[in-house]
Amino acid sequence: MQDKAAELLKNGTVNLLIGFSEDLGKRPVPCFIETAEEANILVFNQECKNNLSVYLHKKEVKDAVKIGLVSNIATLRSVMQLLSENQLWSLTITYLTVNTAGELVVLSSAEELEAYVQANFPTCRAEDKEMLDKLNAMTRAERWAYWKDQLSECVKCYACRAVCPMCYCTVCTTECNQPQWIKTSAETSGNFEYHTMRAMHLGGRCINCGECGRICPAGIPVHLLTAQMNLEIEQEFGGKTGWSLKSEYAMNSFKPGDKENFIK
Amino acid sequence: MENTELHTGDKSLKQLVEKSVGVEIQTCYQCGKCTAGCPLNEEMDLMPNQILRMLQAEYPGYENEILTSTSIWLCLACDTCYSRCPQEVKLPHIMDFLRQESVRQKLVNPKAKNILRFHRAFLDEVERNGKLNELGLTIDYKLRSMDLFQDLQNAPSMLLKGKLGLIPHRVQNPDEIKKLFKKING
Amino acid sequence: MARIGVFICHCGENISATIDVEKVAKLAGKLSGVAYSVDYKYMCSDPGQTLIVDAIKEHKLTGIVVGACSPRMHEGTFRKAAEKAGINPYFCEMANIREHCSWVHPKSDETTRKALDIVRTMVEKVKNNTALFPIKVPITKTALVIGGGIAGIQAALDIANSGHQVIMVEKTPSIGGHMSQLSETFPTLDCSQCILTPRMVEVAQHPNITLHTFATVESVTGFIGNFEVDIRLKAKSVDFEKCTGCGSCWQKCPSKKIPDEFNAGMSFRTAIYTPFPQAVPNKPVIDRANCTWFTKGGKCGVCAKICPTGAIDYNTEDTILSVKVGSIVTATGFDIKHSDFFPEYGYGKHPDIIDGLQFERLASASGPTGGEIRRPSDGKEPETVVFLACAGSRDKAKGIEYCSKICCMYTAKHAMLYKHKNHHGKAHVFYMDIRSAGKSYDEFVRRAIEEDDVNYIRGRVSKIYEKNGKLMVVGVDTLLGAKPVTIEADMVVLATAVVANEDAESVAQKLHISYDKHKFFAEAHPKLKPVETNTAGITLAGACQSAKDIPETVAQASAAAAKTIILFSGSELTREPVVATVNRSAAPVFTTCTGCFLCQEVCPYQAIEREEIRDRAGNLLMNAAKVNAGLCQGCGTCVAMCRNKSIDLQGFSNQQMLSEVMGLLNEPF
Amino acid sequence: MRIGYYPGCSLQGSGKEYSESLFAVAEKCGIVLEEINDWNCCGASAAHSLNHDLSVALPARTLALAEKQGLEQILVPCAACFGRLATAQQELVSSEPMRAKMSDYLEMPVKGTARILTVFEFLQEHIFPVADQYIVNKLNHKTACYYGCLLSRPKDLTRLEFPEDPMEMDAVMEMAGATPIDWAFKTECCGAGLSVSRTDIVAKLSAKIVEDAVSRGAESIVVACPMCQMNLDLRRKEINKQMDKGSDIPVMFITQALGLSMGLSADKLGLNRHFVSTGKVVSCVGRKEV
Amino acid sequence: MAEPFEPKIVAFVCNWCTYAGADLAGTSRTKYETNVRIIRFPCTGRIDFMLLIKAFQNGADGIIVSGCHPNDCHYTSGNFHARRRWIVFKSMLDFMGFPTERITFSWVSAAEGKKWAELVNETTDSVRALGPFTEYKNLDFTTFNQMDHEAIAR
Repeated sequence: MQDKAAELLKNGTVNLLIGFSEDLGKRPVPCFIETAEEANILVFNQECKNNLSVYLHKKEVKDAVKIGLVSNIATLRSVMQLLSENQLWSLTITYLTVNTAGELVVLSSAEELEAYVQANFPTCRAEDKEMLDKLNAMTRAERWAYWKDQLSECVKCYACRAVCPMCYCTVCTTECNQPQWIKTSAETSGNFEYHTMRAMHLGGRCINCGECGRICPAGIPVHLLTAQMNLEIEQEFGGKTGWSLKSEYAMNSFKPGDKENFIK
Repeated sequence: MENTELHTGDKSLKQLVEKSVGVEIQTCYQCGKCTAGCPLNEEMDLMPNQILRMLQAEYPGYENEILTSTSIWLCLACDTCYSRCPQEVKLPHIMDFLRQESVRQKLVNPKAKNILRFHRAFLDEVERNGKLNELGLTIDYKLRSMDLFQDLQNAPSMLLKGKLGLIPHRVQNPDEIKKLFKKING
Repeated sequence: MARIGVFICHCGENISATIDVEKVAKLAGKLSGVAYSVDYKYMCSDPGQTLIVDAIKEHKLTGIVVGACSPRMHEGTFRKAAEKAGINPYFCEMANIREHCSWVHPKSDETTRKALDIVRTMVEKVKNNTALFPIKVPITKTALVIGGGIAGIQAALDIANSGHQVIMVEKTPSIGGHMSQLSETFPTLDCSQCILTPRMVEVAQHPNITLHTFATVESVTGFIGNFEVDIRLKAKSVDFEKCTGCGSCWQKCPSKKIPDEFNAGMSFRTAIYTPFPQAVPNKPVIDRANCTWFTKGGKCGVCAKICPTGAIDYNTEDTILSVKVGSIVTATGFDIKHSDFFPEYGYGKHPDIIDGLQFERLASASGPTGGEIRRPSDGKEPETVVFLACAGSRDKAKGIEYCSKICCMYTAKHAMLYKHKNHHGKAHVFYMDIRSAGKSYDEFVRRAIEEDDVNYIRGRVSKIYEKNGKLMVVGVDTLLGAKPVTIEADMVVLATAVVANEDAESVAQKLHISYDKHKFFAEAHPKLKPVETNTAGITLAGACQSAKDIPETVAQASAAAAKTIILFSGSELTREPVVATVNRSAAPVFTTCTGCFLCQEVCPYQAIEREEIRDRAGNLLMNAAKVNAGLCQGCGTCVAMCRNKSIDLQGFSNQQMLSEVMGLLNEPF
Repeated sequence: MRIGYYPGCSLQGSGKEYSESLFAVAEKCGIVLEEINDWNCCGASAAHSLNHDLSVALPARTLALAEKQGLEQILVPCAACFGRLATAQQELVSSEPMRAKMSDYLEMPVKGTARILTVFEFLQEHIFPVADQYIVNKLNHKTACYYGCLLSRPKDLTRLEFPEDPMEMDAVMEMAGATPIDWAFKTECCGAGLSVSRTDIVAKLSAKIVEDAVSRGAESIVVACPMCQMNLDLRRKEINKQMDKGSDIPVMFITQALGLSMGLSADKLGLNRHFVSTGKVVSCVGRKEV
Repeated sequence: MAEPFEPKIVAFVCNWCTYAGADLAGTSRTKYETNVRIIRFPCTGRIDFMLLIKAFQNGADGIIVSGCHPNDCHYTSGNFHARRRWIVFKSMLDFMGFPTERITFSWVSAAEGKKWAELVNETTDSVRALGPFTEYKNLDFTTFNQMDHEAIAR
């Protein structure tokens, strides 16, 4: 991968390469490389969990225009979703990833990307599934208590938002103050509305990379909310997030036959 | 028989048909095309579309009339009605069910007894050998229907032309078939 | 600082009987931002309105809440009053304390409290109202009529006679449509062409109508009042300026064996042709697919040689004509499902099994037999004719599931016409139901049965086959206990189904109008907007929407014309300013819209467009949604869709709605 | 590709000449047919009239055996058998519970995925490509191709393009040099199901068919169903009673006709087994154009 | 001397069907419970789920959301989009353990004044039975323990 990265940087296919580098024994950390010489610090292994696509929204990255993106499958999938939402139009991205066979794969067009993602489409992460089943098995009151307990820990640091590639809004609803939709202070009720809002906005768009849950300083499994939403939406209306280049967003479409057994 | 457990008494014949054959009786709008095209319409006592109409009505009295009719036995399952039905009502399947129902309720029309006898003879022959032997069948049937001479005059010439084998064909292990019949007939 | 005025109406006893209006007015006066509050017997009366106007002026009110009846009742009245007093009418809100309170609850404190809540809610809303101004859209006062059948003709004439310009586009070489092919029309049996051809001529000669025959619509862009349409003028190969329509060309044209569409394929025409003698315009075009010059590369050329005015030009090409129109009447008509899809009727193999349209031609004086009913195979007069209703209609297996509506009537007419022309003949009709709901329609059918002795048989036909020169029609009479009947006929007429044109789908897509699963165009509302489509400015006329007979078609065409004329009646199109807007701000932000365009999908009116924001150098900085106020109808679905509230709905803004909720639930006292 | 073969009972009895001629033709064209080991009766109309499960189980057994034998396509010349096998197959394929039930009855797995060929499909796919090199005679005469019900309907089973006016047999006969007539009773039912129990009715139905064929100048009737053949041939006495004037028009199997045109001998094709003499047709071999 | 609990019910309705239906209930003088307060929207498609949360947060005990029957939408498809939004929103709340029975979704046409009255009565009864929506109000006290509660009480 290091050689390929160096080559891309040298021949100018890529001005800026976003990848992972070793962090003395700890999990690899994101790094930004602009010259072929630096390429040797690159690493890529099972521990490279970060969804680097989130950086694609950063101004500095946008300015570089020609980007190389070291990606795990989740990253690729989120790029797919972003493309379907008419984002990243100003960038030309080259994707470097490693397939299940352990070989380096370089994808240089959206079509190649789509083909690769669809061929290697990930299933809902086992640990999430387990947790969801556990929660769904609870009584409603138990779930209420569970989330009440969890969300009371939220300090509204918005790390979950910052790390999410789908949260690319220049101004988030949380920042709308005319009217003020979301309480700025961190009471549980405000946290509740923030996370409901977040889940509603990400349901059907989230690609289940789990970054939000991983990053949360309070250790709140916020990613479960969107994961659950995705399951529901997929069952109810079909369509997979980050699967296709054209938008298949369940929330802006409908079928006359959608269920309405809950409507009086 | 699969149909028997459906008979929880209160169900109407229409409901039974719909459940076991999986057709919507109500889709018939009585255009009569089935009857018009039926090769046997001249022989039938109840016309195909009438049978459907009577099922739609769900009057208990009609149900008897249907199950005692000869029509259900005359139907040859030639599929002419179904292939032309604008509403795609699977009449032949319905007829199958009605026949079985009529046997189950012991309502078979006397005029149709011979047809039933023939079918029975046929199945017994199959149950015996796993294959059908026309000679065996004809003789068996003749004995049941007690009209010994119709057709038998054909037998010798058929034999001559090698169309009737005297030695019956069998599957390797006839008991296997017998067992199958037993299982299905419960 | 807002200065709101509250005006509580007694509505005689209607409100004051159950609500303590004085108390409501008194407490409302204490609400923050309320500068004046009063109750009065009849707010909607002149003195009532004067009271409001004066109060606004005297107390320098910035907005008013009228606690009275439903806004659906008097909103307009009080907004006018507000305007009269010099404030923007959209600073007036109604608090519905009658329909939603006094009328549905008993006299009680609870009811009074509710009334106050309602008033307070609206006070909170009006505090957040903004000045709105009716949207003005300029209108190009020219109408485009697509289709030159009776629907198009009627609509065009009505619009043109109101003094507006009309452009008519017809894909065939002549206007007239299916109606020109009909013999007589039910229920009056007057000759179709006699009543139609004068209208056709009128269209051709009308100073306000520009007629383009042999032309199709290529593309449509823009919106109500401002459509831009490209029209493809197909190459006629004949210069209409020079052509006099003398006819010598088609008399001499050597390729004479082309099935004649006008006679439903029962006669032949030439390669250079006019569809029929009374064609408008009565000038020929060359059917290049069948002309030797084009098929055999420059051979023949007889017409060019013969033409006295040298009007023939083999080198003409299709041209695109761009026009601007304000409204579009879609009158593209219908087609019939031909009989060859019916297996049990011989896949249309037998020449004497014909469809309804062919019978019309047989019965028509201008038809291949000069109006005598003779069967196609040998030209003999049929002694027995069997008519089959529902031949393809109401047949979801092989045909179409819906009822074609006109067949019952034209079948009765056919049987009648046949009897009138062949007195000794016998006419049988196989039918399932007789659907003759229409002015003197059922009487017509009865006449066929009673006076003309047509034999109606209730049942369907299963098979038709030929036996020693006779057509054996195998059917059933369900009124005789399902008795099978076989009729030996000399000719069989199938009342084949009415279906949408094969190009209906592509037309709909060009016009951005929706269509049903049978490809018929969809009206905006099944009951209240039967003429409009859900694209503002585009209306429907005739059978392109669903099977229709002539009276219905003409009525709808006039309705479509009326809609157009209403639109053209003002110099500008004025619309309620309740429309969505995407926020815009100064550089470098420009807008909070992220350009995900997920809102585009939800808009039922294609009102959301893509705006490209560029810097001075013209570099694309960002894409953002933009609402076309001309198309937006103000449903606000996009607003609820937008994740970061970049779209808002004027009159029902986020600020307003949230303030209502807050105001409603937070009781100060 | 291996072609499985399911004769069915009547091809071993009343319809013997059908299998004889079929094999003769196949052999001539160098095609091997693999009979399904230990196949059993399809149950015919008796089974589906009296017991639905049985009507699926009997064909299911044969299908299961075919699968065991590794046959991916099975030729079922008999129209009745084809109808039953195809119907059963449809039920098996479309319903998992039914598959389970049947596997349980039969005590062996059954998928019902093998492709079941009608005799038409067999001729089109395997004989047509090679036929002309073997066709030596022209059967110059007018013939009525009679399809009957079970080979034409229902469309989704028989896969005919024009179920009301099929042309598959007509094509074969044209190839054999005969002139197929256009007639009205191609797909009418002859009533074979009631052949024994209600001979009276069957005679009436068959009479209509023979009458129409003869009245349109047909010199032979060609069939692909042993029931039809037996009816129109064996029952001719009764049939003639139903017509104003009787007819001795021979009723041949399509394979017999094809065999004749390939110059195969009359008794190899079982032409001597008929009740109504087929001499006429045999004699018109190589006759001048009609 | 506590008076019986009277729930606060907020109704989010569309202008063309349910609002008009409520008007009809009025003109035909159909009596119903006083607990409901109507907020008028152009279309159910306009109703932002955030508004429902805000309503609960500000003390609503129950909510009615109602608009045109399918295919009757004044804007042809607003209610279809709304329906989808509600399906997801409801299951979302459900997953968070939110008592969704406090929200009643309904179609009430402009002709169904009677249905409107019944809807209001039924909803009022059921919410009255559920009691005040304290779960939500209590959310913000989770950080205190029971003793603090008493402390505050004193």
